[in-house]
Amino acid sequence: MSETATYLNFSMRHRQGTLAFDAAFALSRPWTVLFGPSGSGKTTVLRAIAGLMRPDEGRVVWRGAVETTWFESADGTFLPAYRRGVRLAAQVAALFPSRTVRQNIAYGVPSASAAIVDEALERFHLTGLAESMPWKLSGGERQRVAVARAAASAITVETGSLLLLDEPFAGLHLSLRDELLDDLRGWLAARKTPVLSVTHDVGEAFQLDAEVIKFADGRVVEQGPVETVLAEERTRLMEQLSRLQQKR
Amino acid sequence: MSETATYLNFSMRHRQGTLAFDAAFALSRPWTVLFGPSGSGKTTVLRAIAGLMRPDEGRVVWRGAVETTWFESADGTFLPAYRRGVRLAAQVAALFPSRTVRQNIAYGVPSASAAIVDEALERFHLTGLAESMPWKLSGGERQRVAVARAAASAITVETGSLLLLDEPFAGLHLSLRDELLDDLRGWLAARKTPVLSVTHDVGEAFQLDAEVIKFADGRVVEQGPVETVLAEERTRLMEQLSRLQQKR
Amino acid sequence: AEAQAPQKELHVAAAADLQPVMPVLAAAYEHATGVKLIVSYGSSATLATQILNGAPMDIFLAADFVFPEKVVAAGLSDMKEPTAYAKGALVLWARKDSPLQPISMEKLTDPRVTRIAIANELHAPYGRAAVAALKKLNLYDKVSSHLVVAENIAQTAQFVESGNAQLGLISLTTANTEHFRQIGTYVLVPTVYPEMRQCAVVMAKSEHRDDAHAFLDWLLTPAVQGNMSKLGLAAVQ
Amino acid sequence: MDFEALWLTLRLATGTTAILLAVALPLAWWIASGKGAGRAVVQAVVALPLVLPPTVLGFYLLVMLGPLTAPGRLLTRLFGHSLSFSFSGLLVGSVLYSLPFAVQPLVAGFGMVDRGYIEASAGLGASPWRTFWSVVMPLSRGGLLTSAVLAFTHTVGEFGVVLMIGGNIPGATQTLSISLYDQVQDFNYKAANQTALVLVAVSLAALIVIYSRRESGVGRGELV
Amino acid sequence: MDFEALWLTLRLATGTTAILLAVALPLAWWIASGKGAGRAVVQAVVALPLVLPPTVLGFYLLVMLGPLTAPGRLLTRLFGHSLSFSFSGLLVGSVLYSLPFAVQPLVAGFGMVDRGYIEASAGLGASPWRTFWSVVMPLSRGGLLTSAVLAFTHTVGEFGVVLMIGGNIPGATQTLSISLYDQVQDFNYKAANQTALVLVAVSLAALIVIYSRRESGVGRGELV
Ligand SMILES: Nc1ncnc2c1ncn2[C@@H]1O[C@H](COP(=O)(O)OP(=O)(O)OP(=O)(O)O)[C@@H](O)[C@H]1O
Ligand SMILES: Nc1ncnc2c1ncn2[C@@H]1O[C@H](COP(=O)(O)OP(=O)(O)OP(=O)(O)O)[C@@H](O)[C@H]1O
Ligand code: MOO
Ligand SMILES: [Mg+2]
Ligand SMILES: [Mg+2]
Repeated sequence: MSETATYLNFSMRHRQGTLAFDAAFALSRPWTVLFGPSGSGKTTVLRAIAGLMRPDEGRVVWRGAVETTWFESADGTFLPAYRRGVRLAAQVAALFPSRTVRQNIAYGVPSASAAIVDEALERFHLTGLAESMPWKLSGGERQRVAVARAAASAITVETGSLLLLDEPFAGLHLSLRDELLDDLRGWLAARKTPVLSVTHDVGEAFQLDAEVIKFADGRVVEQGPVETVLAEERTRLMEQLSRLQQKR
Repeated sequence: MSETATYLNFSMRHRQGTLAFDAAFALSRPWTVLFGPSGSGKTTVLRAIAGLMRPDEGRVVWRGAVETTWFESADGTFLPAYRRGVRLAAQVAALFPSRTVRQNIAYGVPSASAAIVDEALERFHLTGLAESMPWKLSGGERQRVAVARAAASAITVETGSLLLLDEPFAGLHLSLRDELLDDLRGWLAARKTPVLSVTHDVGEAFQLDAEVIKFADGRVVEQGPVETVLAEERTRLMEQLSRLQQKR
Repeated sequence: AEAQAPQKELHVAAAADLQPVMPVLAAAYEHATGVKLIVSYGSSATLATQILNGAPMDIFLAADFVFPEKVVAAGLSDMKEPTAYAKGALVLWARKDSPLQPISMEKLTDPRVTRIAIANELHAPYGRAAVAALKKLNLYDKVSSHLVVAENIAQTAQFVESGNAQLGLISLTTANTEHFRQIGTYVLVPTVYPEMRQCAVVMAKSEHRDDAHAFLDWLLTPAVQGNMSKLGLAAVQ
Repeated sequence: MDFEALWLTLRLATGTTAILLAVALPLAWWIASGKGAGRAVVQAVVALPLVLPPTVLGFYLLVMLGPLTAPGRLLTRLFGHSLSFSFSGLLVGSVLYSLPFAVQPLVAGFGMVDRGYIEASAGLGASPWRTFWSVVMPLSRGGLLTSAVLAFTHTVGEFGVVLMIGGNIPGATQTLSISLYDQVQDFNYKAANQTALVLVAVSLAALIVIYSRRESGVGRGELV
Repeated sequence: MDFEALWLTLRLATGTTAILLAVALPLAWWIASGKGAGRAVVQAVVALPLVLPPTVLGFYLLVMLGPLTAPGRLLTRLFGHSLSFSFSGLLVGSVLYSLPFAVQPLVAGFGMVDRGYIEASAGLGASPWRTFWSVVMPLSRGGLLTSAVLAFTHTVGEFGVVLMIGGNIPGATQTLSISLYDQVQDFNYKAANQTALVLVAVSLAALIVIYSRRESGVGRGELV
C-alpha cells in the first residue's frame, strides 16, 4: 500500500451508556470504511469527527492545506460542526420535509455552484424525483437524497473537506448500490474529497476496495486493506450463499 | 414444493406518482420474502396489506380459521389497520420516544401475555437495553426494537395474525442478523404466525430459505423458492466477493 | 331563636363615585340596624346594563337620574320614579407637586397643560357634568384636544394622581378622601352644570324589598343627610 | 388579601381549564387530523371570541343568558336559576373566552406529530382511541402544557367577561382579579399591591415548578 | 362604524404582532433550546402578565410610565413625549400583555422540532443562524401561526390595558374595541351590534383564509 498524505488524525476516550470508547486512527486513503457490529460505536465516532458530540477526552486534527485542530480536550478547543469543513449524511435520512428533493440537495451548496445540484441529481438517479416532496419517497430514494445532499455539499467546500457517510446505501439493492458507489468514488476522487463511510455490509466494503477500519466495542480492532481485514467475513458470506445450493 | 394452506390473497391496481401497480400474489408459506429494487413498490404493498393505504382497485382476503375480506374495492369493504390481525414493523423504526425499550415492546402486547415481552427482549439481545430511551439507541438497536415490538405483538394476536416486516435487519451486521433471523423464524413458526418480509439483500433471502416474490415496477416478476428466483443475484454477489481476491 | 337567625344582607349596586363613601355608610347602617350591605361597584351605566339583564340586586344607587330611570322604565323597580339620595359635586384637582399650583379654574387653559382627565360623558354622570361645565364656561373648544377620557370617575382620578394628566375633573367624594387631600388640592367647579342628583331605585323582584326601602329611608333621614357633606356629597334638599 | 375571592378564582380557573381541555382536545384533534373548508371555518370560529373586547363579549353573553331572551329563559328553567350572576355563568363566560388559548396550541402541537408514529401504533393493533391517548398525547405534551397554562392563567386574570356577567358580587362572583380591580379603584394601593404581589408570586412559583419539569431541549426523536 | 378607530386598531395590532414576533422568536428559541433553572424562570415570568387583570396591569404601567417614576421620566425624555396616552404607550402595553400568547406556542413548537433536522443542517455546513431560519422555522410554522394569530386577535380585542394607558383619545388611542365598548355603555345597541358584526365578519373571513392554507393533516415527516 503506497503511503499518502494523512487527512485526519482522530483519537477519543469516552463513556456512553455501557460502552467505553478508546479509539485512535488516521485517515490517509481517499476512501476509508468503518466496519463493525451494531452498537460498536461507529455512528458516535462519525458524530465526534463532525462536531455533533464532544468526547470526554481526545483530539481531532484536520490536515488540509493548513493543519486545523477541530477538537482538543486538553485545551478545550471545540470547533462547532458548521465551522469544520466536514459534511455528514446521517444514518437516518433527515430530509427537510418542506423542501423538494432538489431544494434538499441545494441546501448545502453555495448558489455559485448551482450546477453541482443537477449533477448530483443525475448521478444519484434522482432527476425524475427532483420536484418530489420527501414524504413521497421510498426508503431507498430518501437514502439516496441524503447521500447526494452531503456529497454535493462536500464537493463545493473550498478549503478541502471530509465527507462522512453513515451506512449510505443500507436501503439499496445490490446493482444500484454498486453503480452508485463506483460513480461516487470517481466523482469525489476527482475533487480530492476524502470519505469515511460506515457499513456493516461486507459486499459494500469489497466493492469499494477501500481501507477498512474494523471496529468493535469502541475500539479499533484492525486497520488495513479490505481483503486482509475482512477475509473472515467474506468466507462466511460465501459459505452462506453456497450452502443452500448444496442442500438441495 | 409441498402445497400448504393459503394465508392471504392479495391483488392491487394503483397509480402512485409515476408508478403503476398491477400485482397479485398469494401467501402460502410460513415465511415469504418480497424482493425488489428501490422504488419498486414493496413498502406500498405492505401498507396496502396492513390497511395503512387504500389502493384504487383490488382485494385483500385473509384466510385464517374464518375467511375475512380486509379490503375489496368492488364493494367498498375496508377494514381499518387495527381491526386486521396484522402487525407491521415499518422501514423506519418509529419507536415511541417517551417510552423505554421495554414499554415500546409491551405496547402491542396484551397485559395478560406480559411474559412475551421479556422473551422478545431476550431473543433480540435487548435485555441490557430494556430500560433505555429510544434516543439513546444506535441505528441497529432501534431496528431490532421495532422488529421485536411487532413480532411480540403478532405472537399474542389470538385469532391468527400476519407479521409484515419492512427491511427488518437492514441495519445489522451479518452474524447477528443471521442469528436473529433463524431464531425469529423458529419462534414464529411455533406460534403459526406467517411472515411477509421485504428485503433487497440476497444473503438475507438465502439465509431464510424462504419463498421469494421478486418484485419490480409494481409487478410480480416471479414467485418461487429462493435458489430459483434469486439465482442470478447470487452469482453476481459471489463474483463481486471473488473479484478482488483475483485482482491482487 | 331570633338571635340565631342569620344576619340580614342587602345587595347594593353602587356607582363608582360612591366607592369612598359606601364603606362609611355601610358601617354606620350595620351598626344601627344589624343589616349587612354587600356592595358591587361599577360605573352607573354598567350597573344599569347588568340590572336590566337580571342582576340580583336589591337596590341601585346611581350617580345620576338617567340610569335609574331606565330601570324604572323597564318596569324593574317597584317605584314610580327614582328617589334622589344625595347631590354630587365636581372639582378640579391637581397634585401638590404640580407647577400649576395654586390651582384655579384658569389653570385649565395654562399652556403647560397637555392632559386633562375627565370621565366618559357617554356613561359616567361625572363625565357628562364635566363636559357640560367646560362648555358653559366656554373652555371646551380650548381644552378638547387635551382631554383624556377614563371609563369611570375613579379611573379619572388615577389619571391625575399618577401624574400622567396634569389636571383632572373628578368627584368631590374622591377629592375629599384622606389620600387625595394628602397629595393634592382642588377647587370646586362652578355649578354651571346640571345639578347631579344621585338617585336610587329599589328592585321590584328583590326578596328584601322592605329592607331595601328601609335602607333608602335611612339614607334620607336628616342625620345621614346632614353628614353627606363630610363624605363629599351634598344633602338633597 | 381577599381569601374568599382567591378561593373563588381557584375554583373558577380549575373548572374552566378542566372543561376547556375536555372540549379542546377532541376539537383540536378533529381540526388537526384533516383538511378542508369545514375545519378551517371551525378553527376560525374558535379564534373569534378574542377579537371582541371582553366586556362586550360579556355584555352579549349577559343579554343571551338573561331573562330577556328565549335561550336565557330556557337555560334558567333548566338550571333552576339564571346563569348570569352565578358561578355557572362565570364558567360559561370563561370557557368561551379562553377557548382560543386552549384550542390553538393543541392544533399546532397535533399538527407536528409525525404520521409515522400513528401508523406504527395502528400497525401494532391499537385502536384510534388508544393511539390518541397513548401516542399522540405524549408527543404533543408541549402543546397541551401551553394550552393548560394559558387557559388557567388567562382565567385567573380574566376581568371584563367576569365583571359583566358576574356582576362583582362579593362571595359569589367577585374573583380575585375583580377584587384587585376594586382595590385599585378604591385607591387602596397598599392592599392592591399586596394582592398583586401574592398573585404574581404564587403564579410565578407554580409556573417555575411546571416549567422546570419540561424535558430538555428541542425534540429528540428518531432522526439523531 | 368608526373607521378612524378601525384604522388605529389595525395599526396597533399589526405593530404589536410585529414587535412581539421580533421579541418572541429569539426568546422562545432560547427557552426551547436548552434546559435549566434560568430558562424555567424566564418562561414563567413571560406568562405572568396573564394573571393580572388587564386594567390593573394598565394601572401599574400608567404609574410606571408617568412622571412620578424614574423610568417614566427617562422614557419621556427619550421619546420626547410621555408614553402614556399615546400610540407608543398602547404599543408598549399591548406587547407586554400579549407576550405570553406569542412566546408560549413558539416554545411548544420549537420543542417538537426533531434534533435530527438541526444536526442534518449543521452537517451540511449551515450556521446556527441559517439553521434557525431555514430549518427550525419552517418546521415550527404551526406554532408561529398560532403565535401570530393569538397575538393579533388578542390585541384587536384588547381593552383593559388600552383603556387605562390610552385615555380613549379619538384618532390617537381610541381603538375599535373601546369605541365598541362605549357604544354598549351608551345603550347604543344598534351601532354596537353593527360594529361587532363587522369586526367578527372581517376577522372570520381573514382567519378562514389563513387556516385554509394550513397544510393537510398531522405532520408527514420521515417516519411514514
Ligand atoms: N446519547 C446516548 N446516550 C447513551 N448511550 C448512547 C447514546 N447514543 C448511543 N448510545 C449507545 O452507544 C453505543 C454505540 O452507539 P452507536 O450509535 O455509535 O453505534 P453504531 O456502531 O453506530 O451501531 P449501529 O450499527 O447499530 O448504528 C450503543 O450501544 C448505544 O446504545
Ligand atoms: N405518498 C406517495 N405519493 C406519491 N408517490 C409515492 C408515495 N409513496 C411512495 N411513492 C412512490 O412510489 C414508489 C414506490 O414506493 P415504495 O416506498 O413502495 O418503494 P419500495 O419498493 O419500498 O422502495 P425502497 O426499497 O426504496 O424502500 C416510489 O417511486 C415512490 O417515490
Ligand atoms: O357612574 Mo360614575 O361614578 O360617574 O363612574
Ligand atoms: Mg450507527
Ligand atoms: Mg420501502
